[in-house]
Amino acid sequence: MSIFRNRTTTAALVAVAAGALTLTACGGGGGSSAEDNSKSKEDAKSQSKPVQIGDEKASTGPAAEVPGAKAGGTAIVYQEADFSHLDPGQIYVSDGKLLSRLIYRGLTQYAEDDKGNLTVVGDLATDAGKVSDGGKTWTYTLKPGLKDENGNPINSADIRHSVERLYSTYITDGPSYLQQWLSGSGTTYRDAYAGPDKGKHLPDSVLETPDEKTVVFHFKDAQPDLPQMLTMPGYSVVPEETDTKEKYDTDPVATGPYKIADFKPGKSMKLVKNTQWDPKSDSVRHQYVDGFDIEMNHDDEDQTKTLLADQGDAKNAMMFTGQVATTQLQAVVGDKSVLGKRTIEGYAPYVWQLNFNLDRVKDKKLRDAITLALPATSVFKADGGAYGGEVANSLMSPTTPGYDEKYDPFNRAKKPNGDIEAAKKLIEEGGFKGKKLVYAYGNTPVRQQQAVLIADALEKIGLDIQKKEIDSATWYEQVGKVKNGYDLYMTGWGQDWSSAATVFPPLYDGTQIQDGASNYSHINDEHVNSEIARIVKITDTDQATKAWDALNKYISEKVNPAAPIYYTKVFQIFGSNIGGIRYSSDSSYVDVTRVFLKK
Amino acid sequence: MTTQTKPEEAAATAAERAFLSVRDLKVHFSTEDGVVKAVDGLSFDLERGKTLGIVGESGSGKSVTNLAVLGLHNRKTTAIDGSITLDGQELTDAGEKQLETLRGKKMAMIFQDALTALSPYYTVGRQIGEPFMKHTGASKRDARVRAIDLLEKVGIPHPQQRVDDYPHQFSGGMRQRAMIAMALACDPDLLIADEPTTALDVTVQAQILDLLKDLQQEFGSAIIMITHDLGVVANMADDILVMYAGRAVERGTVREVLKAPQHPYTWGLLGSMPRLTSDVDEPLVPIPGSPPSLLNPPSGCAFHPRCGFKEEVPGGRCSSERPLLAPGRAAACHLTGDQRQQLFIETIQPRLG
Amino acid sequence: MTSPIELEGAETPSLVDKESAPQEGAKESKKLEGRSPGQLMWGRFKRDRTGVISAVVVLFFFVIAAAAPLISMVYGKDPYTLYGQERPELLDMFTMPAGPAGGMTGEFWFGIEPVLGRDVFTQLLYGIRTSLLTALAATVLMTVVGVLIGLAGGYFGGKSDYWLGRITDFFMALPNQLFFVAAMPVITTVFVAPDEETPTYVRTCAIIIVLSFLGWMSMARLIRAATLSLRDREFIEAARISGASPWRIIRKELFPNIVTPVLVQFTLTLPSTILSIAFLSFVGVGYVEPTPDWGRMFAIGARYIEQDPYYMLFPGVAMVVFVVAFNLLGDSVRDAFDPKTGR
Amino acid sequence: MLQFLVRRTFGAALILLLISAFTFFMFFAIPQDPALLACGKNCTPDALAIIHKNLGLDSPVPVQYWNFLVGIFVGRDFAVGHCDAPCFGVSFANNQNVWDTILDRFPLTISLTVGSLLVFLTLGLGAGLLAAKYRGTWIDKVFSSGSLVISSMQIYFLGPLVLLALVYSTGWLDKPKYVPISEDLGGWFMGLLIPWVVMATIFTANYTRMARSSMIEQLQEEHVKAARAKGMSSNFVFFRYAWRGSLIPIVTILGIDLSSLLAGGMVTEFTFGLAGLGRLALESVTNKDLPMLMGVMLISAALIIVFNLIVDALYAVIDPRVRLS
Repeated sequence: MSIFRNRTTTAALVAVAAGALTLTACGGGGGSSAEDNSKSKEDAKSQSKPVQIGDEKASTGPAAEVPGAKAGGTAIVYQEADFSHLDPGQIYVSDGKLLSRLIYRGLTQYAEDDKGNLTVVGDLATDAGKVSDGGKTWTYTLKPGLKDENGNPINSADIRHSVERLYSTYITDGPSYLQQWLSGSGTTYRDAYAGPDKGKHLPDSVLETPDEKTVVFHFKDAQPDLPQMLTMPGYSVVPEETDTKEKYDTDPVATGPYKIADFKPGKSMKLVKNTQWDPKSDSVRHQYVDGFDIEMNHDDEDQTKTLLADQGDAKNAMMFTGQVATTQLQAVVGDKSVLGKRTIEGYAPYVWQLNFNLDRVKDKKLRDAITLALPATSVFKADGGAYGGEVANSLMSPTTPGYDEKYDPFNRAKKPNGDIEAAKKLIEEGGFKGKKLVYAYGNTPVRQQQAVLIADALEKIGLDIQKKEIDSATWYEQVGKVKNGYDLYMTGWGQDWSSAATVFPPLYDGTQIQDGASNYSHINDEHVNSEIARIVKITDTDQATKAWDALNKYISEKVNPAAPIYYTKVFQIFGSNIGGIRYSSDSSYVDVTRVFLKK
Repeated sequence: MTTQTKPEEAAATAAERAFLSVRDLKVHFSTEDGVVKAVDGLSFDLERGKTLGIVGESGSGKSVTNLAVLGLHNRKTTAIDGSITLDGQELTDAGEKQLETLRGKKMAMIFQDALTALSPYYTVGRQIGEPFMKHTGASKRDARVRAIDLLEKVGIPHPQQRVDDYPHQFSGGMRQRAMIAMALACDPDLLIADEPTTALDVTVQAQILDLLKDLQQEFGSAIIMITHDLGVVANMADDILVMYAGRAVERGTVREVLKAPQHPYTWGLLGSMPRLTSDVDEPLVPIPGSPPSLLNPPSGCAFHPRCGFKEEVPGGRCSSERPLLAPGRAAACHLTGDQRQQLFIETIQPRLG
Repeated sequence: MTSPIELEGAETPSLVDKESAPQEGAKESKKLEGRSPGQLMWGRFKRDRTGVISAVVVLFFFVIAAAAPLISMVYGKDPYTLYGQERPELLDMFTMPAGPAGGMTGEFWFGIEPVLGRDVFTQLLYGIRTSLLTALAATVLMTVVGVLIGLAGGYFGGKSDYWLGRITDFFMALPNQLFFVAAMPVITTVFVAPDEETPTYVRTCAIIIVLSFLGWMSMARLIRAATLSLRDREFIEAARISGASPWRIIRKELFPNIVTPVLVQFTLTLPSTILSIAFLSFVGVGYVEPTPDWGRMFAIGARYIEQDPYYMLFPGVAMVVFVVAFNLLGDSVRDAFDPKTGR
Repeated sequence: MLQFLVRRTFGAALILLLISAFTFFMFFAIPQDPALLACGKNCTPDALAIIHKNLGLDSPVPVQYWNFLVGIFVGRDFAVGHCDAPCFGVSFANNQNVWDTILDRFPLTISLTVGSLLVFLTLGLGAGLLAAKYRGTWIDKVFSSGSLVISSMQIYFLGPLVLLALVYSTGWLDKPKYVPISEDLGGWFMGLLIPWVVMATIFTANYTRMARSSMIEQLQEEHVKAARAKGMSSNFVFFRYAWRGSLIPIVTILGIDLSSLLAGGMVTEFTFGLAGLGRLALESVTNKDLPMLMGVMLISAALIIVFNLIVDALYAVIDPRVRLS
């Protein structure tokens, strides 16, 4: 479940490139080099195959050396805004994810090869998990000698505590998959258990710690995706004895290769080596640089310019979730000494779609007409130019297993910038000429331009479009209301891990319509609902993938609750002295665990 | 007193030659509307220890003359012609530096409104002491002593305390006295008083004039008294110069001009002045019309548009030919001496009472 | 002392400072013969070449603002059509104008806008129109409010002055620009139905209200100070003694004497109001897409300044020319009213 | 004097109270739930209710305002922990203590504002004095028109241009950044040099004009003439008599400009990526983060009040009539 949001950015004031801050955990991705734009869909296809499960050997450290890597030096990181959260339980967005890769550890993590293929391996656990009881019971064994930054050993009680604290009222922002799978869907899990603060634990029938090293999860249903789900930073360990609850969000305890030495909220953060981290216990992470100096308040444009200029300290500088600013694309792409050598490029898992509020836009013909008329090319180009994205042919992302590149229900291949004629015909057939529709958009420069483009196209087919601007900081909260009062609104969604199971249920399950739910189009179709309920229980990945593909086609053709517009891409630049840069399919940004300084 | 010798000196030279001599002075301003001939061919002399009263309406050029003497006119927009000699030194072509050493020391000015002429930002004592320091190189402390001295001399009570007051803490009369003290700081030989009493009420006026007289006796300075108040002139001056439209129209001793004025303009001035002796019911007779434009002065005699006697002069000479002012006791008018005497006795004097 | 006071001289009994300013005195004497103060001012202004040129420039801006629809009709383009979208050859793959110099051609005189591909020339015309009219209305409103409050405080003095002064202080203490930004959404959301596009006129009104609500204080202070200094002057006293009503005194005696500071302040305020509107649009709460607005053009231009500096060129040059001309005009107006303080 | 101080303090407190009330109630006039900001992606009614309670949004608005006021003096307890007095609450966006955040951002803003103030006063008044001194000559024209043209460019236009010219293309200067003055004086100076100058440009011309015209006006004053009549040199008269009088209108304009100064700081901080109060203010406004907005609003207002006090004190220093009456 992921959406584009970043509430600490003054989005209204910045030219928000590509997707501003994007969210965590996504499978698939593009290559590490900047290929010709047109080819990347092919690459994504080869990478959208299901994730492999690694064995105990793959989970044993130390990690294989990065070729040419050297130890020492401090890398500088430019970030636009402060991390929205430091408490692992609250981390859902990408900035926190990248940081958590450096300072936190969970039960599992992804190992990644040079092609972007992902393998789930054990992180704190010896392997990706042992399944039994038809997928309902998962058992994890902790590696020996694990310690947090204070030198306290990490044992099964800490894992239990990390899970239990997710039920506390102060945990509001993190993912809730685990809680829901263990104790009930929606927010009902909160009724089942109120958190560890009153001394109560989850019953052993749910979460069991038979000894210091063993953790057993008991689910109501089969949960084949658990190892992938546990890689999310939201499920990183919080050592029980040093948990400060609410205050943990500003002063957390590190378990990964680095720890926070100094943190000035909104300004800077200094990471130094965590000497308690044992490289032999970690099969993925490295500890090449001595530390990271994270400087905030550098917007994308600023980051790009500084990194492109490559002067002084900037040689040692890198991006985290920053992207090459739209305005700098030309300069970056035009510089042969930079493109591909100091840049990485790849797919972000996000699909931008124009949701129809089905409570208000009830006629499918109207929806089809609008879908056909959308100027997809222009819209994505407004959001980052040629490198910002690609026309979307389907509601599924090229990074999601099951994506069918040839599927093209709305003639995007031939008319990528809208088929006005075909749309007009539908409008005339349905007699929708002059119909008033409210198009809501987040009030940022990019969304404003897209609104102009979309309104222009829809007015050409005879609709009366009322553009309504909304604070970008609370955009999703506002369109997430069931009675939001708008007809059309664009949202972006990306998988949390490489499975359509993190896309279709949250977006199209009619049983989940409520304020704050992400079924933005309010689709409530019997067939869709039942199919979703059926497919999530399929344990065979290939079979499930096929079923999702079929459901995708049904949704678009029979209901059309949302028009696909574009897929987003990530394009980053680094200082010339930064080594080991590689696009990570896991984070959809640079892989921060293998960064080193060349000199 | 540091310059005790001065009065004797002045007394010795005054008889021999004029201390200030102005010859054919022309002061022309160039403005956006054209050239303003504020002073156009003015000549007069002044001896040490004597007082010259310059009388005229607003805009007649009397103040401009004195600014020109001090060299305080705007040099960029003003053209000066003729000669001004002070104690034998030519001032019209003197440099700014040279003038600076003369101003305050040899010639000083008493301004009309002490409220605006004293800077509100500095103490009275400091403003009095400044020129003293500048011209004599005295120390700050000496300057202060000097300021207290002068304040006492001009009749400020408790000068020890008042010396550190700011001008706004003084009453109007006291400010004017302070102003005079400032002008006297270096015992100037020439004192130009520009309507020194206009802004004051009558009793204070008299005190200030008495003060000036006393001081003149003590220092032997020459004084130019600019005023439009003939009463003040009668009280103070030895000689009178009546100005109209940038020119002198009548010149003479106080007695001559006030008792037997010869120019119709002077008659007008006298007629518009209230007298204690006149009948309460008798109206004042103002001069008809308003002062002429100096941009484009009337042809001939500048006063002719307002003159009630121009018919007495044959051939319309008043509007075509400019009357000249002869040296010594004289008036610039086309009327003959007899006509003037007759007209004055028959028509003017009865009105003056 | 300003010359309007001296102009009053003919009908007021006390004119104490004539002699101290002989040049003036000399000139007054001519003025008093015939021409009215207004004519004199006009005469003086006409001779000021800088002033005349600036006036022509400023007037030119107002004329093209007023005639924008006409010009765009003759020119054959409008500021709303997305030419770059209809004709893809106009924009390159980075959505920047494909042609050299920002896509300037005989057809698109000032080039085309990046990304959306609108015509820059008409956009600038209409943008100037929007900004100028909004700024003009806001400045007039804040001038009126400021003058009224300043006059009231300065003339009546005492309690009313005290309280007006406190109110002025209060508004002065507000972090203005912050309040603009904070107040704009309130006004627009309160007055517009949630499912309707905020009409441009509502935005315009909101901007005018917000700006003038928070922009009258300098004027009020200035006028209060001027009124205070005038209030105790003899001619006012004379008018008061002769039984003139306060309103008459304000209108006939005070007002002519504060025209200079009002006009000068007005000419200072108008450009800064334009800049404030630009600021609002810049942070996204002023005008929004697709309303053409001068300030918004800066925001767009600043975003693409490196890739397409030409987009910023014309609005930028126009703005500098306009602000400079307006400031020079302000100087000239002041000089014409009051030659003493001029150049 | 004591009475004066008491009255000023009381007035300042009243102004701050009014501003806080104004902001608070204006904020709640927006038909949008402020809790949405703290709500997060899964903004269910349950989650919203919890946040309402956590942030104290469940009581009526006047009560909330009262709690806010009380909190400033005695501190408050939030679900995320205790907030010591002076407590301006915690941010809706990220639970940060507002007061700590403000204290953290404050030094930058003060450095920026005061530094830029010094720059534009020096440049503006210097140019104005020169222009007045050499009135009508080419010096006058160059300074008067030069400052006019430069100040017609805006921070967000000039800023990027300067960065391009001095940082990106040539590398002559480093990108502006804030180094605390206590850590490294040189770094502090070099880091803020560009922002100071760029921010100063928009103010400079105003002061050039003002200095020039009021000097010219002062030079025609009687007391200036009188000073020259007593033989003081023209430089002495210029710098002592005329200058002193010109300061009054300049200080007046300065008092009026104070809030623009904060606004200028806001744009400058944004243009150069500096994290000061201005940026914090913009963020809180666009995010509708009430506690942060209130905090910034009040601190800005307090700043303006303090600056105004300084300006009033300056009046008294300059003009004895003010001092002694």
